[in-house]
Amino acid sequence: MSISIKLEAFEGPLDLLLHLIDKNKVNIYDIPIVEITNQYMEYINSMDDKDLDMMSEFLVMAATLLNIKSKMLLPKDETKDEEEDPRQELVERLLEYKMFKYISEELKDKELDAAKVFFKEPTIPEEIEGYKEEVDIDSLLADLTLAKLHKIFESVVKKQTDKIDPIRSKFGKIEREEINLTAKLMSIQAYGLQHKKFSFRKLLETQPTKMEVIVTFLGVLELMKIGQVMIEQNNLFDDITITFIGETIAELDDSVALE
Amino acid sequence: MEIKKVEATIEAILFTMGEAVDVERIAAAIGHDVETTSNIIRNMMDQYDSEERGIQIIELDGAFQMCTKPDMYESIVKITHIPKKHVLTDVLLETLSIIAYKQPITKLEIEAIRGVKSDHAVNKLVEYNLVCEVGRMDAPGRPIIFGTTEEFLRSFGIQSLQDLPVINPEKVEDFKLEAEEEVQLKLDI
Amino acid sequence: MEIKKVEATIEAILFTMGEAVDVERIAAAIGHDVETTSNIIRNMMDQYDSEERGIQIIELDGAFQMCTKPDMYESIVKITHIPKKHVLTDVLLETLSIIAYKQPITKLEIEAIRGVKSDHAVNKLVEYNLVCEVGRMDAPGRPIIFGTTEEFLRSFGIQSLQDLPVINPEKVEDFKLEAEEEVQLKLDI
Repeated sequence: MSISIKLEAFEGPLDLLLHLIDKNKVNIYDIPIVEITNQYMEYINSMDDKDLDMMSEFLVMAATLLNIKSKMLLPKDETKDEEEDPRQELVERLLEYKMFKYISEELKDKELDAAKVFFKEPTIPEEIEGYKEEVDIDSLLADLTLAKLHKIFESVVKKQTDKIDPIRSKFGKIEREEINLTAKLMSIQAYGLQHKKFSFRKLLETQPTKMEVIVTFLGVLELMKIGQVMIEQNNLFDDITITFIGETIAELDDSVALE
Repeated sequence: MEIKKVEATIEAILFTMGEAVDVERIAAAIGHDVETTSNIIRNMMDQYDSEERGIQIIELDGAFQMCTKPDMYESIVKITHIPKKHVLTDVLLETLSIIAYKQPITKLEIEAIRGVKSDHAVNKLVEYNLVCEVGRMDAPGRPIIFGTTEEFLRSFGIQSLQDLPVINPEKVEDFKLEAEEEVQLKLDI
Repeated sequence: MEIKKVEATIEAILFTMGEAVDVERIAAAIGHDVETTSNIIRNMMDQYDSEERGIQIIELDGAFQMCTKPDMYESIVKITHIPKKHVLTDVLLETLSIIAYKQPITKLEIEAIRGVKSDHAVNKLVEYNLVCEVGRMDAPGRPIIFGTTEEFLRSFGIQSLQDLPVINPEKVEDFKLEAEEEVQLKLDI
């Protein structure tokens, strides 16, 4: 089957899947998984692989389809009374997505109508506006104590240390390489070249996500191994001081680092 | 105060303030309780509707605002230049409808429904003030939860979230029937 | 256009414009000549006067403007004095705690900690006079740096920022350990 539509036209894997179902004139409830999977893979192969981020989302969906396909090919487990149709979950997701696409069309119409009314800027006479009551801080802060404020800040600090990994936790086993180790290695070295001696803790604190913290950690290990940095720690759990001892930034790639 | 006078006062207040005014504030200003005030204003809304007026009062989640009637649009654009508001792409609309119907909702949950990363879309909606942070979820990582704003209600002509368009149940039924028929057909062949 | 419809249109135009609108412009918009238009509007003025309305139309040297009636003044003064409901939402509290503990801090730094745009929250805190600009950072773009206000200290009954409760160092250590353990887990896989 030839593919005429550009992949970029699709918002995401569900969008593409809906399109394929539509094109094959089949109903969502009765997706011919094998056929659709083949067409889906064809699309992915034709994908411009520059955008890895987007590609990975499509691949997760392709894997889901293949998973369903393989489950359907396996003989039924006789010991179980009722086995759920492996397509069930996918159908539910698709229906939900389709529903929201439909709703967004409704909203679009509503917006068109609502855009036809005009509002007026406030015209409170100047002399009155001068009276405008200030916000009463005391009543605003009535329920707030320093201890509470402190607790809130602590939870903010905590949150930074254990940010959960977005998206991935929802998608089975296929994980995306979200952070590029090579780039991280370069940036740590660039930072090291500039600062010579720096705090390991500080370095981790500047990482916005847990994944970045992990990759940074791996990066430091790798740089130690190849002798670009030296680390020292005086006591257990003390901060670790990293000293950059390399002359220049070493060119590295993932394969080296992941060994 | 007799009722006509109260209505006149409310008209003057809504005209002057321009923005949406909480019913509690109006009630305090006219010296009636909130329920009576709501009833008076709703009655005024009917009057504005039935009489051929150019302006109307709309309700937004417990607040009231004065604006022109939609059929005045053509005449008004003739007289003044109306700055173009942001255009909502399909992606934004889709994300917005998920937030509207599923709120309060986290970015992760939005992404689970859409199947794609939605940071950009959510940020844009926040920037357009159609969506805002409403707090943090009590879950690992304490993710931010999002909800729609008053501006959302205004931009879509919706009184309150109860007023969101519902999916026609017949439509859903149609889908199901079609499916069953098709399955049947396949079996027959 | 029948007369009722013309009147409605004029009402909508005057409402939207807010300011005085030249009769010529109104005439052009409704498709009548200037004299007829003036007559229609003067007739409307009488209607607004005789009916008990809160708004009126006034004539100003060949232009017309919509405004409230003079006897509405007291009520309008009253409503502007009724404070809006202000609440410190979770979003505001979180932002305030970050500013209190990390000050002086830029908006960008706040956003880096919170992981989301925080303009709205910072603006609100400034409006509530809990937070203020304390200067500019000596960095590209000279970003504004924020700190808490004296009002903030006063309302908590503390003398200076040194009196803020300190973050328990053990607790921070716990967080770090947790993070390290999790890293270890990943490495073991």
